Amino acid sequence: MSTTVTPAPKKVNRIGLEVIQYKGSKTTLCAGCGHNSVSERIVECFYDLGIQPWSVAKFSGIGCSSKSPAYFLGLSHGFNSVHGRMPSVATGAMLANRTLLGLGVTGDGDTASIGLGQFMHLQRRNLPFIYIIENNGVYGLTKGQFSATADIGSKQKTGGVNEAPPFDLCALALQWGATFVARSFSGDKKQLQAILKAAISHKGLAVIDVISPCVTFNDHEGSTKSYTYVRDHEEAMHELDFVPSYEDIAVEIDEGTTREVTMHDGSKLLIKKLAADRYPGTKIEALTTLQEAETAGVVLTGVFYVEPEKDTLMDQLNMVDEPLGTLPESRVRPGQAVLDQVMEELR
Amino acid sequence: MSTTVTPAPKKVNRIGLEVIQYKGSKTTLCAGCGHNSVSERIVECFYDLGIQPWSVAKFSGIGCSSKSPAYFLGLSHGFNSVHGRMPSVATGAMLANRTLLGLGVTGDGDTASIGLGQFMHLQRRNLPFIYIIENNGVYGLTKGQFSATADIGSKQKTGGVNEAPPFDLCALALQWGATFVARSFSGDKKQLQAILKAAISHKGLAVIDVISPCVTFNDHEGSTKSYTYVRDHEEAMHELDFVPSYEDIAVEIDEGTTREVTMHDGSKLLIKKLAADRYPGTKIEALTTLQEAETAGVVLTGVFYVEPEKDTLMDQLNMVDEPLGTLPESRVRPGQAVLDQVMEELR
Amino acid sequence: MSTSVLPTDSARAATLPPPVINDFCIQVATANGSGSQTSNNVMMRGIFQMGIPVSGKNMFPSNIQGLPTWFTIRASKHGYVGRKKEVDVLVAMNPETAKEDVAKLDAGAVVIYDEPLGLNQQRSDLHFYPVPYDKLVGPVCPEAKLRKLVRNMIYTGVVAWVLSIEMEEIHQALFRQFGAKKKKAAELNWGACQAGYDYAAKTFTKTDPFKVERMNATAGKIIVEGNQAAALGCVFAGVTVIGWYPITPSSSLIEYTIGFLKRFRNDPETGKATYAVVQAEDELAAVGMVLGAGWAGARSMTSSSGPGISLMSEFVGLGYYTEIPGVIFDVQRVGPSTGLPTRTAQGDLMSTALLSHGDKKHPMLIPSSPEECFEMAMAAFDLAERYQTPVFVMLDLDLGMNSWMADPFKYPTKPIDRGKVLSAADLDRLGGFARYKDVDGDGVGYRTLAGTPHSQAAYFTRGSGHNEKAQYSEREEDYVNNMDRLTHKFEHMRGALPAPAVDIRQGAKIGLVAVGTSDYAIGESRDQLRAEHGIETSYLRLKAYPFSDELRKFIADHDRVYVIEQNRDGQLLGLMKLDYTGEEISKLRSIRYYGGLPLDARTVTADLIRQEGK
Amino acid sequence: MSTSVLPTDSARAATLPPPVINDFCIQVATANGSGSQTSNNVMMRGIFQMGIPVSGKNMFPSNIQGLPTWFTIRASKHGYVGRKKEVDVLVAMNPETAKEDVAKLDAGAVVIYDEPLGLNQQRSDLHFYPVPYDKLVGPVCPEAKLRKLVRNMIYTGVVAWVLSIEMEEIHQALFRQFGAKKKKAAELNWGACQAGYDYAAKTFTKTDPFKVERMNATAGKIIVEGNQAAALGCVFAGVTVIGWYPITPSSSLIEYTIGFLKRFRNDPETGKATYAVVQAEDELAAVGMVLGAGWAGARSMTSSSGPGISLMSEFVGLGYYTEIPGVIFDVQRVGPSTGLPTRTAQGDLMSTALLSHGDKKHPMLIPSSPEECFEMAMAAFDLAERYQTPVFVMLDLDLGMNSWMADPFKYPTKPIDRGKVLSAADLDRLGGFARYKDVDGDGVGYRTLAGTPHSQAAYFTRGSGHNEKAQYSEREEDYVNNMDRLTHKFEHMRGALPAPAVDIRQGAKIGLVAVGTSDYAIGESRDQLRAEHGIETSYLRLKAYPFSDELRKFIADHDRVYVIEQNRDGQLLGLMKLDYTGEEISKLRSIRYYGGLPLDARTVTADLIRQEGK
Ligand SMILES: Cc1ncc(C[n+]2csc(CCOP(=O)(O)OP(=O)(O)O)c2C)c(N)n1
Ligand SMILES: Cc1ncc(C[n+]2csc(CCOP(=O)(O)OP(=O)(O)O)c2C)c(N)n1
Ligand code: SF4
Ligand code: SF4
Ligand SMILES: [Mg+2]
Ligand SMILES: [Mg+2]
Repeated sequence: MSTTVTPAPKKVNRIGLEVIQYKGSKTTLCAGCGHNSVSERIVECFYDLGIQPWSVAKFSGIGCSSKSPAYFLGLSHGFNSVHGRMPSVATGAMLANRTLLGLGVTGDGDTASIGLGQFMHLQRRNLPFIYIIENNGVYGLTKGQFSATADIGSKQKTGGVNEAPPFDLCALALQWGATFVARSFSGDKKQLQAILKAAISHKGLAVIDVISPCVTFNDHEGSTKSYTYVRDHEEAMHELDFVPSYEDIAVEIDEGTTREVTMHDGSKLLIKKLAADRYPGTKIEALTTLQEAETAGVVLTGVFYVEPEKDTLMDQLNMVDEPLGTLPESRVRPGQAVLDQVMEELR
Repeated sequence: MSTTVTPAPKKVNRIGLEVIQYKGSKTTLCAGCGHNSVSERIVECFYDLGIQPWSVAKFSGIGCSSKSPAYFLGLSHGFNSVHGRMPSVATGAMLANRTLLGLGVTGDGDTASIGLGQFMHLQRRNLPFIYIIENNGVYGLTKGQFSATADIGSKQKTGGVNEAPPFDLCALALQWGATFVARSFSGDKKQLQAILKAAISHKGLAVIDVISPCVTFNDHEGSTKSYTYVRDHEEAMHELDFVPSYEDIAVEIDEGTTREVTMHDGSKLLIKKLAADRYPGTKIEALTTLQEAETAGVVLTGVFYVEPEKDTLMDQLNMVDEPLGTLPESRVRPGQAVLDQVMEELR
Repeated sequence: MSTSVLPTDSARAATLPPPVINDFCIQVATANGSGSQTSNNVMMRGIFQMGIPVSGKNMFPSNIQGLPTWFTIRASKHGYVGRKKEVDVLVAMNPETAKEDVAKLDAGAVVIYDEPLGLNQQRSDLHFYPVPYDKLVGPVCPEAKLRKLVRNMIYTGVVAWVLSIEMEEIHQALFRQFGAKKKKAAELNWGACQAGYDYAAKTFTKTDPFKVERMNATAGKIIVEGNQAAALGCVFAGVTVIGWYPITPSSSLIEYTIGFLKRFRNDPETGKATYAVVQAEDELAAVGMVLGAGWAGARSMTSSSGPGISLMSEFVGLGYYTEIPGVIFDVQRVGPSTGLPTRTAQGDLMSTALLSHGDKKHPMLIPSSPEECFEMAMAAFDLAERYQTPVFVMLDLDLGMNSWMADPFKYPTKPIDRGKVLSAADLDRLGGFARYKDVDGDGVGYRTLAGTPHSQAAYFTRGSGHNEKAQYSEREEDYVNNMDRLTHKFEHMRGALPAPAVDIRQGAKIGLVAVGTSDYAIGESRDQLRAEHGIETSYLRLKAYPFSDELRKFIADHDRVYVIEQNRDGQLLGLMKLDYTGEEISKLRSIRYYGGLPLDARTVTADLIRQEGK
Repeated sequence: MSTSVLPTDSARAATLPPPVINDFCIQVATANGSGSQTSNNVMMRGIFQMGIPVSGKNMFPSNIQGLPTWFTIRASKHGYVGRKKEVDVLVAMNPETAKEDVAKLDAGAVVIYDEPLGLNQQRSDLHFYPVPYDKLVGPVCPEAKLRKLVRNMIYTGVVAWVLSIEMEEIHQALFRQFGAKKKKAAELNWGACQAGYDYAAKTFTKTDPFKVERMNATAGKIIVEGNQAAALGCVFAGVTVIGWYPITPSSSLIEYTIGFLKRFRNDPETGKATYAVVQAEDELAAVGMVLGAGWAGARSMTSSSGPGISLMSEFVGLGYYTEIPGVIFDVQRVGPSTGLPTRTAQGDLMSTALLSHGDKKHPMLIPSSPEECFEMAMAAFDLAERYQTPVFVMLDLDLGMNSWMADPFKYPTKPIDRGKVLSAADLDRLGGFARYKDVDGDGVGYRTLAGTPHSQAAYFTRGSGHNEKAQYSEREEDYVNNMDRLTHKFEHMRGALPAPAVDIRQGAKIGLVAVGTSDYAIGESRDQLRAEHGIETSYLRLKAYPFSDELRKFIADHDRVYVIEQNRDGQLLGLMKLDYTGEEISKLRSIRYYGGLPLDARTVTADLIRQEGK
């Protein structure tokens, strides 16, 4: 759709932007860090879907994972806030401008330790927002202490063994209001892409727990978040395909093996079952599935739950459609008559 | 067992104390407040079981509910801390003296809003502790705002309607490590007593969510935490009886209708089923039961889960049996030789 | 004869004391939650409507029901609306405190009490008016359930008789209070009120000297709480996003705001809200929302008190360093920790000015009247956006929750100042921008908002070190330059903040400096000092931190400057010391009160006289 | 010939500069996570073992791998171990920064670099020694995977040759570093080291003046990090409960403590722990655990840095007001907000002293050496229990994470002071107690611990108003009495805290005041001032807040007193101003550095000279 004719035509997306316009600055994370793969997927998906970068706002807390918003979507505003409290910052920003596409990237330490309260309360509000946890079971940036998602029995690089049960962030999200809940693996390019694209099309809160190994502090034997362990124990629930709303393609699906979820914006998520009947179902089914996988020692990935149309916080608050932040004075400062009326009441 | 002969013999318990010795100062809560009933049950249970008051430590956060530790067990040390952060204070105290019987009383605002993170992390640690939530769906002390346990559609006294899903504190406790999880109603004297006594005998973390109506701000029509509503919607899962370990009574039970749970200290909780097969089962069963009750609009009460023998935080930390706080200097200050050794290593 | 008037001295009883007109203090002692607020308000408004300056202060416990509560109405022909320690008329409704309340009175005070309490036995130097409430309430209130509440209205009638408050004014105040919707309740209460009045008229002989007489000092005025005034200010400031968490004495500021927003800020066409209010899970989340919203362009605010402000520490440092506008009200109560949550103090001045770790300073606006609450609420939003930083508005419980007489608020004459925000068109024109560059010499950079449709709009906000272009930097020069610019910005604010109120008296050697609600006691104290000790004082009331340069001049112009404040540690004085030279500091003296009640004039006068060695 | 020695001036190359012995600074520029720490330590220890005073400072970025890092070793025959700005020997391992690193050098400096970088092209006034690392590493390290790490050991050998560090000492240091268990790794590295040395010996002609010569200034000394020393102090203080949350630069304090506890504090009979360490979910929880544990009788502690301390604000106010012992380490980094998390500052002094809302003040101990870290850690626990209040120990990143030479720590001579705790027997004897009564005149009441088997042991702890008996109270007198006692208690501490280190010079008109790691720069600066400007100075180093009365005397005894500190806002000066009179304050001057690096002597000297108008 780009109309400018350039000497050497470059590959552009449907809004005429090149992929480089979706990139960020050079990563300062370790070579091989799972988080870098997630950044790459984000770049690809936003490019593929032709999303205007300046319509996106990026948020994070503190941690290696939380650094990553600097490494994708350089043309989007970004906010690297404080440790564990990104959800509130994002909530404020989204309320100020509901037309933004909000994308948060955080870590398991950020989310499940210091930030657990905010994470849980974010669920309750069903904020229209994509919340990605780059989950490596440790605090990368502070050099490898256990986080609250570390599995029981998991070993620290320095030898310590974790004894406390892990928080399953998908289970928490599921139970307390998120309307799109998925788990993926930073090494699973295709699945992560499909999930991300569906999340981008989702109306409410999308929580994506991405197992994203820390090569420096948690990729050793005895870790349950190492590349090897996850590769060995991952079980994808289903095969995913995403068909954006603007691609006017009639998709033929085999009703016996594939289910179609229509997102709020008309896009379609095609879910092809692999083994048992593992489509996203009710919350309690999803929870049971998660519990069973945990018991079986399986890292189950895929989309656990989708509820495309549930009211968001903005609906609950019955807000005007425009960004609150830039409403003109005439709409936010009542007139003299109103003041007079109140003064009269107080007389 | 009291051996002192008093002119007019008073009623005493098995350690020779009168019930008055289990009372606290006069309540300053509203007349009719559910919290007062809970205080009364606590007084009764500790008296009945003949627990030495000075072996108990009481903890709370901030709120009407959190005031109540002043109104029971006046001979026990008490600590009314800060809003929502009692779990950490209690954890510290219990680590300092693991021989204490720790009892926390808090509110739904204290626990589910500001304190949710600490509450959840407390579960993970399975601290030996009794954690009672006096749950009224509102912030009593700040005059009636919704808390995060208010049901969807529940009406505020001033007319507001709650739109966010409630946190089910039993479900949270269940999923993240509490080893005794129950719900009761401040108006159900017998059930609350049995549950409290069993909790006192429990080795690990016991979470008791007590629906405790706020007569001043949340007892009106449209509230789902009013006396009327709870009376109308309560469904006790089972009938409970508690047999303390020191009562050497052979209890005859009908295996068809009653199950017996042996607590860590040898006490027995007798659970007689009422309707469907609602004994405490696995976590996932309990969660399902909770979800179903929620869907059915039923306030389900009873014991959801008991795991009498799971390792506590003290076991995990492999701590000495004595209170750490009063270990003599000889056991906590290493000798000169140790210092010399370290100095040598640093040379 | 049912009043016992100085019964041991019948000679004196014969000669009535000279009348004390429009200059007394009524205290109603009740129990919390017993529903006396309406009666008290009606009483206060009745006096107010007669043109007499009044103020109403509620001293309530930190619980919901059953503990002692005292409501004090001061009527003052001089317009003194600060606290007065001496109670002239005690309405003793609470059996629990009655004895102690009576014991505290000065000789000659009035006691209106429930007859069965027999308080007249206790002292012989007071004017007692016993009222058989239980007997009176039955006939006027057939429904037994309501009697507990209606009982209170009886004393309003009795007081009206004792003090000559006109019953027409009481009637008007009462019906106004109940509003059109609760007419029936109003009728019921009016009956009780009349019963009290009639009983008094029939039974008592007036022996005390206190009474009201019509004046014309309240015409056009309003009665309002500081929190209510600040709420209105927020609404007219165009607040758009609020994150909050309940805490006494701050909750009502937000609750009033919500009330006004619902009435006046729904879009007239769609009925939709031009604002968003979220009850957060705690204060950390509340201020996080404020910063997120401020960053994305909203006029955002929160309100809290000490414990909540402490919890905001880390986030406020982020706001300072990333330069995000936001307004934070601190309605101060007595600390430290939970302290006395229903008592008043100016105890957060220093910790708020210096909130958060590391180097930083935060501007504070400090109103002392409802008018200023209204104006400064608006000013705070402008300043926050103008200077891109969190701005604190420091009220206290006394100002926020008590009832104050005020002039009607003036509609803002200036348009809203949204500060330096670049649009897409601006970016086209400029060809880019550097977020943290001091282009205009005021230390304030230009910012863009997320969503600005321009490929050069984006920048990255972070609480870590950054250069002018908002890029991550650990370079020494970048850090130092940035921090120096922040200092410069802070200094630049001095001129832009509300100027102090200064009253220089010719020849006065003594200057007084204060903030906020200390104003009322000081005004009255200055009169006392002049009248009783012949001491003339100048007075500078600061309205903001960082302090105006006028303060420096004020110190220079006086020999001794008393810094008067409501905290233990001399926090205002401390902030001044941070700014001033040894020579200037040598002139400073400290008067501190920290008992939790509103400051009163006598305390100031006595301490100053003591320090002056007189 | 592979060294290019001041090539443009062959005449000068012929006459070697006079040797500079035991007085230089080596800087190794690498990338984060490239594993150069071992090489650097070995180099530092080699010099140390030759009896020459050294210090090692790591300047690292806030990430894990790949960003520029500089490790600086200073050798100083004078015993100066503070930072020195000028680098004499650059080991340029990082291609990304090499150009800039070289550009910054003073003429005459040494550059040891990776040959392919061709740095010798850049300047002509330096001594260049190019090393073909890739060629050298192959033969000594067959396993390709390990080469990246082993490469670093080559430069150790090269530096040893260039500076004449004895290879036997390097050998010893290296094998010690790897320990008995990693002998094979040590052999491998030793090979690399030797290869470097041999290559240098074979290839280079020494043209620069820098070298080491044996001295005897380190005999018996240790090398240790401040966090490690503090950790050991905690262990010997008998710490029993720790709640913590990781944060740079504080984490290693706790991690060292855990290491020592595991080795030395498990019960010899049962093998069970006489301590409990819990990694909390955040700093609020960490300090909550500390207070809970302190309340129940444990010696409890936590450690954090700026952002974490901010999060503790509310809880610390609770600790102050309920009077609970607890030790909180603040290993300061550069704020505000996230700031520069791997840079050093003294930026939390004021906000920590005044942490939390309302009136309150907290004691702080401020060590400046490992010895003091050890001693003050122990003292902090005693003081916390003695005065029943949270005590802060203020380190900074420089002290906590860098390597310092120190005298071996002295075993404590005094038994642990557990403060005023009543046992059941005491209660029998006394027949009861009042928790908050000032029995002894020091403002400190007696407490009992939960679990004390006595019917009079219990009391109720609350952050709300209370009377002497710990009962709930909103009474003005109770509140004021309690707050006044707390003031008295705080004042009483002045005498009980570690006394300042004072060096009074006869006739000195100028006094210097500082805390913590500023000490090193100041010691060196005083020598510079004397030698270069003929200015004699006295020096008082504070070790604690509230300040000792000696400070007052010190100010009185000098004409001008420079308060030297590492923050922007003059926080130490600010705290002094809060305490002092105008006259005293008139003498105070301020020298501040806030660039994030350890303070250096030149900065102090230059600023003082400037202010002295010389
Ligand atoms: C209040 C506060 N406490 C502690 C820290 C130190 N800190 C920085 S990152 C981090 C943990 C990050 O872990 P995670 O979110 O899992 O991110 P990862 O580095 O593993 O990607 C911590 C504890 C901080 N920045 N702020
Ligand atoms: C940090 C902080 N924020 C806010 C408050 C004010 N506050 C006191 S009690 C309370 C809510 C209590 O609610 P809940 O725990 O449900 O107790 P209830 O009164 O309903 O029994 C709040 C918000 C506070 N004390 N501290
Ligand atoms: S330390 Fe771990 S999480 Fe951090 S960048 Fe390196 S690999 Fe990633
Ligand atoms: S306000 Fe509600 S919760 Fe508080 S004491 Fe009264 S009834 Fe109980
Ligand atoms: Mg992580
Ligand atoms: Mg509640």
